[in-house]
Amino acid sequence: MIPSLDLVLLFLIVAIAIAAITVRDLLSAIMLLCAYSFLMAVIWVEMHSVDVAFTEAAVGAGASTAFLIAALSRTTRWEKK
Amino acid sequence: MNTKNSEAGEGKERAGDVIVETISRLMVPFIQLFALYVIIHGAGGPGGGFQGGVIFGASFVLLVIAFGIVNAGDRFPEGANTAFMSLGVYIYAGVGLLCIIFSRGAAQFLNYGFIPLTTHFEENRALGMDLVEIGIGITVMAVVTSIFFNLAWKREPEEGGEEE
Amino acid sequence: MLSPVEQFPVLVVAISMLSAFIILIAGRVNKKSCCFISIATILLQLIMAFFILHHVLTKGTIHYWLGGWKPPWGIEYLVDALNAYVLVIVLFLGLLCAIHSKSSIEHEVPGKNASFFTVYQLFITGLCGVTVTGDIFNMYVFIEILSLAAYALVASKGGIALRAGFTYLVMGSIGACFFLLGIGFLYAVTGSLNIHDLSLLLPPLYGNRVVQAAFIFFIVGLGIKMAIFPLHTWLPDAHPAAPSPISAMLSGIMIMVGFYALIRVLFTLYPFYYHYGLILLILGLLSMTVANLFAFFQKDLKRLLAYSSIVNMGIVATGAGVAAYILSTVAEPSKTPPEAASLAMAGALLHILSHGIGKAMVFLGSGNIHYGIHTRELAKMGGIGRDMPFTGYSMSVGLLSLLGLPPLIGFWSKFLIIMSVAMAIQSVGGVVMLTTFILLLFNVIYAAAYYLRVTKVLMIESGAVRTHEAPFPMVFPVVVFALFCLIGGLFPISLIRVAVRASLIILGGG
Amino acid sequence: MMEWLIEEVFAKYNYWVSIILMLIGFYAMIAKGNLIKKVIGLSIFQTAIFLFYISLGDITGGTEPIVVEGYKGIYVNPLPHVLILTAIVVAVATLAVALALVISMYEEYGTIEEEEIIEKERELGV
Amino acid sequence: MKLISLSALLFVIFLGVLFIYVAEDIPDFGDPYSAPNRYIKLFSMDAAGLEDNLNKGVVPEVLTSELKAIGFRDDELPLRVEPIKEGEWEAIIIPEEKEQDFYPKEQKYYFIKKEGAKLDVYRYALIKRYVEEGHHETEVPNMVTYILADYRGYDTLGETTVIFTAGVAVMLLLRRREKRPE
Repeated sequence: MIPSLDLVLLFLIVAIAIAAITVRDLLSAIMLLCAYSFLMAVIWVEMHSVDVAFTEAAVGAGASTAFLIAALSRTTRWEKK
Repeated sequence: MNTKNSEAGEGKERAGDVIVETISRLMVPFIQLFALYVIIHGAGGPGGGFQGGVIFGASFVLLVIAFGIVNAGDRFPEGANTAFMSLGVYIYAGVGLLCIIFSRGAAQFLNYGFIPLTTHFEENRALGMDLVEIGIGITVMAVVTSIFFNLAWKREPEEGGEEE
Repeated sequence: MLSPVEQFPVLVVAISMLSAFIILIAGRVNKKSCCFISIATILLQLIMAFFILHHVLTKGTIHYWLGGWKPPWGIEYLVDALNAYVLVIVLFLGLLCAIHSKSSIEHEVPGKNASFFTVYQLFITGLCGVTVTGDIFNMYVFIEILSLAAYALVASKGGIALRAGFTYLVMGSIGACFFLLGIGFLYAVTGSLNIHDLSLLLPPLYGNRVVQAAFIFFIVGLGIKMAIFPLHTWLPDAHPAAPSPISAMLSGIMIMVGFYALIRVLFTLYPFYYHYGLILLILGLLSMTVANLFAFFQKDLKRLLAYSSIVNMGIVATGAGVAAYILSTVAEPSKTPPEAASLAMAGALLHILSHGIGKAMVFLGSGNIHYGIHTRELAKMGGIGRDMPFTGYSMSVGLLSLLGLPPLIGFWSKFLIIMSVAMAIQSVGGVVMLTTFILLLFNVIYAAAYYLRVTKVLMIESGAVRTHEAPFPMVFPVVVFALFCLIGGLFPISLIRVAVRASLIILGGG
Repeated sequence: MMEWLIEEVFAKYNYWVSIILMLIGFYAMIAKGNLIKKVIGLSIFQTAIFLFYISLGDITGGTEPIVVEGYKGIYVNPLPHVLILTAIVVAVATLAVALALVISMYEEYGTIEEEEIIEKERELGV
Repeated sequence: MKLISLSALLFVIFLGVLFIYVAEDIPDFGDPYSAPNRYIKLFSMDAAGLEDNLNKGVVPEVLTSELKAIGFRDDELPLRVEPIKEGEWEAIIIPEEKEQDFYPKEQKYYFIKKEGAKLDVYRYALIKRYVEEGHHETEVPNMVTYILADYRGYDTLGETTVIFTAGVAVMLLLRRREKRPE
C-alpha cells in the first residue's frame, strides 16, 4: 500500500461516516453510505484484496444502496428531530 | 422510482422517458453478459459466483428503475424467481452429496474430486468449483431480485395474497 | 472408508437445508404439503441424531473433514458426547414444535404457510449447524443463519412483534459483530480458525491483551445471544411476541444453543485461571434474581414465561460457572476434574434438557389457550384446565417440572446443581460458594411461588370463557412433553449418565 | 507518550481508523432514534470490522492473491478475504431483513422514529 | 433521548478504552512474519546437541515429545526435517494412509530457527499450504476462489443459505395476506 494515499482515503472515509450518521436527509445519508462503501472498496483494492473490493463495490455500493432507496421510497425521507 | 414522490413504486402514471428506456434496454444485455463473464471467470481472476450474481440482479434493478416496477415485475414472474432461488442451492448442496454418492461413502461432503467429470482428481476439483460458483450465482441473482421487488413494490392486498 | 454413521453429522445439516428449499417450491403447488415435509425431515434428522449419539457414546468422537481437507486447513465437524446430546434435544423439540405449528400457524400467522415453514426449517438448520461444527468461523456463519431466521420468525406475526423483532435484530447483530471481532482477534495472533487447533496454539499467548479482549468479545457477543442479565433486554419483548411454537423454540432451545456455543468456546480455548467461572457465576446469579423479581409481577402469561427463561438461563450459567470456579481453585490440574465440578456441569447440561422440554411445553400450552380464548392475560384464564383438560393437566405437569417437584425431570437438574454447590462448600469452601448456595435456594423457592400461582389459575380458579380443546396436532406435542417429563423424572439414571459423560468431555476429563 | 503515539498509532493507522469507524457505527446503532439511521450505523459497524480483517491479511510488498506462473515474490494472505466475502453476504442479508422490518413497521404505525412507535404502542394499550 | 445518547456514549467510551488497551499487542499490519501471515511461535528448546541431528534430517526426540505434550495429534508429528539455510529448518509431516491418494504426500508444517543457544519452534500458518500447494491441488489460479469454494466450501454453502434465508425472510415479512381464513 501507499501510506500517503491510504491516509487521505481513510480520513475521507471517517468524515463520510460521520456525515452519514449526522445528516438529517435520509436520502443523502444513503448516498453517503454508498460513497463510504465505494471508498472502502478503493482502500481494499489498494490493500490487494481485489475480490473483496469487487464484492463490496457490487454489494455495498450497488445492491445495499438499491435496497435502502427502495425502502426509503416506501417510507419517509426526512428524519425527525 | 422517484423517492420524492410519496406514491413512488406504482410507476403507472409516470410517462416513460424515451432516452432512459432505450439506453437501459440496450445496456441490460451487456450487463448480463458481463455478469456471466464474472461468474465464469471467477476461477482465473477477481470475481466469482457471488459478485456475478449481484451484477445480474442489478440488471433487473435497472429494468425496474427504467420501466417502473409494475411493468418490470410482470416480466419477471415470482414463481420462476422462487424456483431459481432454490435451484442454485440445490446445485451446490447436490454437488456436495454427489461426492458422497459417487465415492460410495468413502469421501466427505463437498469433496469435488470424486465427481467423475474428467480422469484427473485435481481437474475434477476445478470443475466442481465452477459448478458450485454457477449455483451461487443463480441463487444470489434470484435473491437480490426478489428482495428488491419485495422491498420496492407495494402490492395490493388481494394481489399479493394469491401467490405464496 | 467411513462408516455410514460418520456421514450423519453433515447429512443432518445438509438434508435440513435441502428440505428447506423443497418446502418453498412445494408450497406453491400444495400448501398442505409444507408442514408434512418439514415434519418428515426433522423426524429423519432425529433418527440420525440418535444414531450419532449412540455411535459417540460407544465408539468415541466423530471427526468429519468437509471437502476432505485435514482440520487446520479445512472445516472439521467434531461431534462428541456434548454435541450429540444437544443435537438430540434440538431436534426433539424441533419435531414437536413443527407438529404444533401445523395447526397453530393457521391461527397465528395465516396465509404464509410456505415461507413460514421454509424459514422454520432454516432455523433448525442453523441450530444443528452450530451444534455440530468444530470450526469457529463456521459457527459464526451458522449463528447468523439461525439468527436471521429467528428475527423473521419473531416478527412474522406483525403488529407489536415487528418492533420486538427489530430490537432483537439490532441487538443480535451487535452480538454477532462482537463475535466476529473476537474471531478476528484470535486470528490476528494465531492464524488459525479450528477450535481444537486454536486450543493448542493459544497457551503461550494467554498473557496477550488481544486474547483477553477476544475473551471479552466472546462473552458479550454470545451473552447477547443467550440473553444473560445485563444483555437480556431484547428477550422479554421478543419471546412473547412470536407465534407460540416459535416462542417455544426460542425459549426452549435457542438461548441454550447460545450457551452451548459459549461453553464450547470458553472451556476449550481459555484456561480456568481466567476466572470466567466467577464471571459466569455472578452473571448467572444476577440474571436469576433480577428476572425472578420481574417475573413475579407479570400479568401476561407469555411474558411471565419469557422472564422465567432468563431465570433458567441464569441457573444454567450458574451451573457452568460453579464448575469452572471449582476447577480454577484446584491447585494442580489433574486428568479427571473433581466430582463436584463435573456434577455441576452435568446438572447444567441436564437443565438444558429439562428446561427445554418444560418451557417448550408451557409455551405451546399457552398457544393452545390463546387458540381457545384469544387472550394471553393470566387473569382471564381462570379454570381453563377444566375446558381444555389435556392442555391444562399437561401444562401443570410442565410448570411443576420447571418448579422442580421431585418425581419430575426438572427436579433432577436443579438437585444436581444444588448438591454440587453443597459439595463444593465442603471441598472448596469460601464465601462465594456459600452465597451461591443461599441465592440458588432462595431463587428456586421464590420461583416456585409464581409457577404455583399460574398452576392455581389454570386448574383451580374460575372465570374463563367456556371453550373447548384445541385440535389434535396442538394437543399432541404438549401431552408428549408431559409424558416425557414424567418418564424422564422417574428413570433419570441414563439421562444423568449421558449428561455426566458430556460434562467430562467439556471439562477436559473425557 | 510520544513514543506510544509513534509506535502504536502511526504504525497501525488502519487499526485505529477501523476502530473509529466501529465506534461511530456503534454509537449510531444505539443512540439514533430513526430506524433507517440504525441500519446505516449497522452497515458502518460491519464494514469497519471488515476493514480490520483485510488489514490483517495485507503484506507490504505483496501482490494480489492470483497465482501467476513463474512469480517468485510473495502474495498477500487470501484467507481474511475469504472470511470477509462470507461476512459481506451476511451483512447484506441482515440489511435486507432489517429493511423489511422497517417497511412493515411504517405500514403498521406510519412512522420510522422509534419513540413515536413506542408512543403509539402505548396508546394502543399493549 | 438524552439518556440514551449518554449511555451510548458511555458504551462507546468503554469500547474505545478496551481497544486502546489492546492496541499494544495487535500485530503490525503489513508484516510478512506475523502470525496470520507466516507462522506462530510454539516454544523454544535448548539447541545443545540437536543441530547435527537436524542437519542430517533426523527428528530429535525432544521435539516430538514437546509437541505431543502440547496436544498435537499423532498425524501432526514431524517425520523428517529439511534444512533451508544456516540455522533454519523445516519439519515435514506426512498424513495418514487413508488420504494418501488425494492429498499432498508431504506437508511443511513446523519451522525451526536458531536464536543464540536456543531453538525456536514455529508452526506455519494455514496460508503456507493455501499459497504454495493450493494451485496444484485444485488447478485454479485465483486463490480466493479456491479457498472459498474448496478448502472452506462449507462456509460458502452456509453463506448461500444465509442469503437464501434473507430472501425468504423478506418474503415472509412483506407479503401480507389480508383475508383471514375464519
